[in-house]
Amino acid sequence: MKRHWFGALLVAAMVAGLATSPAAQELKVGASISLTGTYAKPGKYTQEGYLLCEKEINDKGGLLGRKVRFIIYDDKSEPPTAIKLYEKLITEDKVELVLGPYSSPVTNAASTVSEKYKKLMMATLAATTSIWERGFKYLVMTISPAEVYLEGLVDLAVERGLKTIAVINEDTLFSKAAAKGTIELAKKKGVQVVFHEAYPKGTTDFSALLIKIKSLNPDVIAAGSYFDDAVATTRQMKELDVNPRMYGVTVGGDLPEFYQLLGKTAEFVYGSSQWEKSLPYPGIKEFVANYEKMWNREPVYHSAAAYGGCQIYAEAVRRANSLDSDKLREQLLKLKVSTAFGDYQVDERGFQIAHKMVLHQWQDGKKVTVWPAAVAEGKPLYPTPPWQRR
Amino acid sequence: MTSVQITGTMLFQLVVSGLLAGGLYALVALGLSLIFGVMRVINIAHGTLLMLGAYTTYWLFALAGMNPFVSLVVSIPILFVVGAILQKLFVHRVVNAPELSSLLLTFGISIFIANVAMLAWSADYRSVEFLTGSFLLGPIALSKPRLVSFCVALALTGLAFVFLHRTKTGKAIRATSQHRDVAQVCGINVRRIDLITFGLGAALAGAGGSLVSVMFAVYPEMGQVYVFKSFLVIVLGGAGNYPGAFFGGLLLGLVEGLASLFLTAQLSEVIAYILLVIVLLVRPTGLLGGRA
Amino acid sequence: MSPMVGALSLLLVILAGLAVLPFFGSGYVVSFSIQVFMWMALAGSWNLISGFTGYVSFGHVAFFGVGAYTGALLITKAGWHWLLAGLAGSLPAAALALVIGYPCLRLKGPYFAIAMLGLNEVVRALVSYFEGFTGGGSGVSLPPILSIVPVYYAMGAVAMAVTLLTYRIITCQFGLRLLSIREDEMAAEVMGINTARLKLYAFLLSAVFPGIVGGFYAWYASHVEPLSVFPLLTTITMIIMCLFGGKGTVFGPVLGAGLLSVFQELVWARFLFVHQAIFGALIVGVVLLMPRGILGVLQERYRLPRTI
Amino acid sequence: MPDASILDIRDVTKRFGGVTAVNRCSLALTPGKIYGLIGPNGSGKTTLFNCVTGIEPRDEGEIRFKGERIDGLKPHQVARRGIGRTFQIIRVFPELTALENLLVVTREPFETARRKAQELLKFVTLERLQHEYAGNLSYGQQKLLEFIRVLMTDPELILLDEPAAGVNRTLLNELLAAIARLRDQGKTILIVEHDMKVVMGLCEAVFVLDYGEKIAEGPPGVIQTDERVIEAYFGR
Repeated sequence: MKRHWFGALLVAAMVAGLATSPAAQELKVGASISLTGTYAKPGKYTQEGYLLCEKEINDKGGLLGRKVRFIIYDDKSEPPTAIKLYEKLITEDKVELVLGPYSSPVTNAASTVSEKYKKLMMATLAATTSIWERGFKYLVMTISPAEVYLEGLVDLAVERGLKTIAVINEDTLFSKAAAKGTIELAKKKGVQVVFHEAYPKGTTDFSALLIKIKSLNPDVIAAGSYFDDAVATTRQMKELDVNPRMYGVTVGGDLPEFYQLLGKTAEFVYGSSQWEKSLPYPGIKEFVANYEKMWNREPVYHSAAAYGGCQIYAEAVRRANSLDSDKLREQLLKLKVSTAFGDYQVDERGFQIAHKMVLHQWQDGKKVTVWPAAVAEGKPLYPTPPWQRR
Repeated sequence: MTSVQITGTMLFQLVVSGLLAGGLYALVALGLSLIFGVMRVINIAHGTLLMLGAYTTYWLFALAGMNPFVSLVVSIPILFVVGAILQKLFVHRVVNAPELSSLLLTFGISIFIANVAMLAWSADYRSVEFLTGSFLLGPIALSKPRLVSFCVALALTGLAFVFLHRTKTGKAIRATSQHRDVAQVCGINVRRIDLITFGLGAALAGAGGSLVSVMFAVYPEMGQVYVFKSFLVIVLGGAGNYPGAFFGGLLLGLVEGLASLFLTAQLSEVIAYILLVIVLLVRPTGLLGGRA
Repeated sequence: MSPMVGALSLLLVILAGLAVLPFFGSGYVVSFSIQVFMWMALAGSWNLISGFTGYVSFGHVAFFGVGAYTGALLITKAGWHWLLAGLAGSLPAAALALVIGYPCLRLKGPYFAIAMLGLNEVVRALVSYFEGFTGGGSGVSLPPILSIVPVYYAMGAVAMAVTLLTYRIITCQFGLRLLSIREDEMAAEVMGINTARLKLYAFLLSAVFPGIVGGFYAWYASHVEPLSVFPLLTTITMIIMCLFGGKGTVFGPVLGAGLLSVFQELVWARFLFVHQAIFGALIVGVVLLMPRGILGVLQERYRLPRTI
Repeated sequence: MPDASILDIRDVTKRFGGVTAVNRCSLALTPGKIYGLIGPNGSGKTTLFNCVTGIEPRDEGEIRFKGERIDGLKPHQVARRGIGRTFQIIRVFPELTALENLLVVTREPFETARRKAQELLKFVTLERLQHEYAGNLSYGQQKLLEFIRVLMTDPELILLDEPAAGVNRTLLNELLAAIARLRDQGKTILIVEHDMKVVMGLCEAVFVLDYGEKIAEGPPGVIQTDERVIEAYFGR
């Protein structure tokens, strides 16, 4: 029994050794992504965006005359695992560039490793401002910060003269920041925040929370959510007959699965998004077409952000004509471009300041962009009718 | 953080939804209580069995359009068989071992099944959109899926009691849980009773899963929260006291509802725990009495 | 005497190798070793209460988490050196052990296990709730760590301390008495052994080291949050490591943590999606096939002393 | 003469739910004698032992050891005052060695304890097996081990719960001789035993329990002819 054990270990070790032996010419790019665990779904979209980017770079002859090869590991949605993986990517696999993982908590952990080894990390899917308040030098942001996710919801509410808002959020890094940002925006624009409560990750029963909200009868309900909780709150609002005039969620409301799961219940719900395929961004049509060809499904914003961030990184490498982190950083800080994912520009912290969010609403089974006015596909259906009359 | 004025309506609404949740806890906990009572095994995999029941209902609904409440006639026997197999293959070996063995063994089984489920069906959240919405009684909203689930849970719990009290096998199960050695001496085939009990416990968990699926999302790790809750119910009701499990379930639902009303959802867990420790220390036989 | 000398020199060679490892190993190897040391210390600590007295602590990660938060807060809010902050992690862990151990160690068998399981959930909920102090669900971010080599030595020292302490305990009457509690608590009590007090001592000792490990971990990971420092799986992992190596032995936790870490690393690198299922199967296998663990089996078969 | 008693049990009652296991039971033991405690199954003998040793706190009544109240004390506190006991079902520590089983219970310095333990092992001819796990010993050997484990702490009062059950003839004679020698050393011994020959041969006085009540006490010869005792054993 014991001998088998060691034999197995030995063989496994050899296989591992072979698999990671260096191929001289390739330019290795590393990332860990949540392929299993809580963030598996958006994580998968992120991976697909990266792999499309890899393919396109290679189709165009690679970077600095070298083929690129992406090494992507699964961090199981666990920050400590991501730490170990980036350590492995940088010191064992000797990757020359690093791309960020999915989600704020994981990026928060992983970026400490890239910072330590002075590897510039292009963080494609971290939206929490506090990550850029740690004073890291080698961390660049791709997407809009969490705080402005629901700016559109607040804006539209103000336009319609709504007075009160209730805010709930999952008690995790991103959702908290999103809720906090929403509350600040609301206050600034004169909407009264009548309720705010956080719920732990993994909550499935929102009855108590919703009953409290119901008694306050707010005009707007804003949820700093991920996918699963967004679905559950929406369902349970219907069950408890909670009828705000507007109701919006941060993450989740934009995924096609949201409507697939909820059907008609999802109607009138607002969702925020970093990106929509209908937006007038340069190269967006080609991106969507190529993505659909490669993966047989529509891209969502996670795919687009991963793809866009990766393209921006590649552009910086071309302009710097080097893989040196300091030179890359210099280029990325002064770069001002628009990709299929939208506008890109960062401040001296590496913090995104150009990219814009959109707000959409589910109307007749379609996601219709309703804010900002400049890119809106349609008008919001307002007010949301009470559940009993739908 | 909250500045909510607690009104009579809210209180009533929460009491109602607490009791509705409690009925389900009672059903699930009864399964755990049977297994614990007869074998002194805390089945950590109980939640995973619940998950399997939920998926059974989900797939029957998604692929064949079967009414989720009708699908109980499938999920209950399937889970009975799954439970019996687990008992036959693994659990019977740890029945008399120290509790560490049974805790770890069932935990191992639980992560194994949950991860195989994840491989087979992915980690996606799924839901059975069957009954949605609510009946409105003035300001009180009675969630349709929860109300129907509650009634079905109640009926199943009742059936289980009838089984335990009226049938020969049921009586043998109760005898074994009261005095294993004596039962053996009296000619009860304890191994067979173990097998039936585990199957029955799993079937109750599976039924609970079927009912949960119409209320909440279905995903491989959905059952985790129910293990601790069920154990809490057993402690409240008294170990080996099966009617106690029923009242314990309702009580837990109520306490959780009220705690999340007066405090926050996060703290309701803390309150439930404090309740557990106090009951264990002050009345180890449970609030309703039972075997120590 | 000769096998003793052999074993001792082997031990010295291993220690010397580990001492110079950071000078040769890549960052990844050092990082991996830190985590192995961490597991050794955790599994060893669990062994002190559960391996010796038989009281199954199913929520041991609570002490780790409390230590991690203490370390993180002392570093960020009070500006302490990480080494001191890490060591200070032991104090609240011990305090928690005292508060919870005093009542709960009176509970028998499964009731104690479940009470401990709940404890972990509760501590996590409380940490999330007291947001102003702990940062709630978003946790606490620490300054980035520039070199992990000092953490390597610190974590190694804790692993060694736990092992030495276990050796010391097992060779004195205190250790025998703890074992007697595991074997038959009532008989021990009737023979004049103050089991309540001994259990509490063992529980305190077993909580102190996870507290320190947690403190160091906070510095190593640069970020703590409720979900990452209070997972049930961490408790299960330390239990299974201890069990696999041999509970109630000195080197069982060390061996178990080492082998399983390597195993997990390889499996997880090769079989991405099935590794958790494999871990589940492994637990079942260990419980059913070798509940005494590797050293336990060797001990019994070759009549080795308990001090291996 | 309550002052002269080493153990004085007065009106002790113990209930379990609705069942009264021991009912207003009183008995007094004089130092240096061997007493028997007999009665049909379920008459409360073991429960009485448990009350004395603090395992199951008595509900009513007083228990005094050498004049001091010991009811309400924890088992280990009772033990440390000088009361040792064995159990009806063997309770050695199976995964400790025979030697460790003895060493674990003393409070003496290690070397003294070790010497004493080895003497005791020799006393019951177990010295060969001192490094064997107790769980691997035969039933009789475990019984002997449990018996000498009591002696490790030098108790003044020893409660033995069915020492003869399951022990073969040769071993039994050795055991009885050992018990008699302990008495000669000045110890007081209270034995629960079903084997009447043992009780009659060894005990100077016998207490009889039935349904938790003491129904008779006196020298073995007298007890044997007591009508109530016969009735208790053979039905009424």
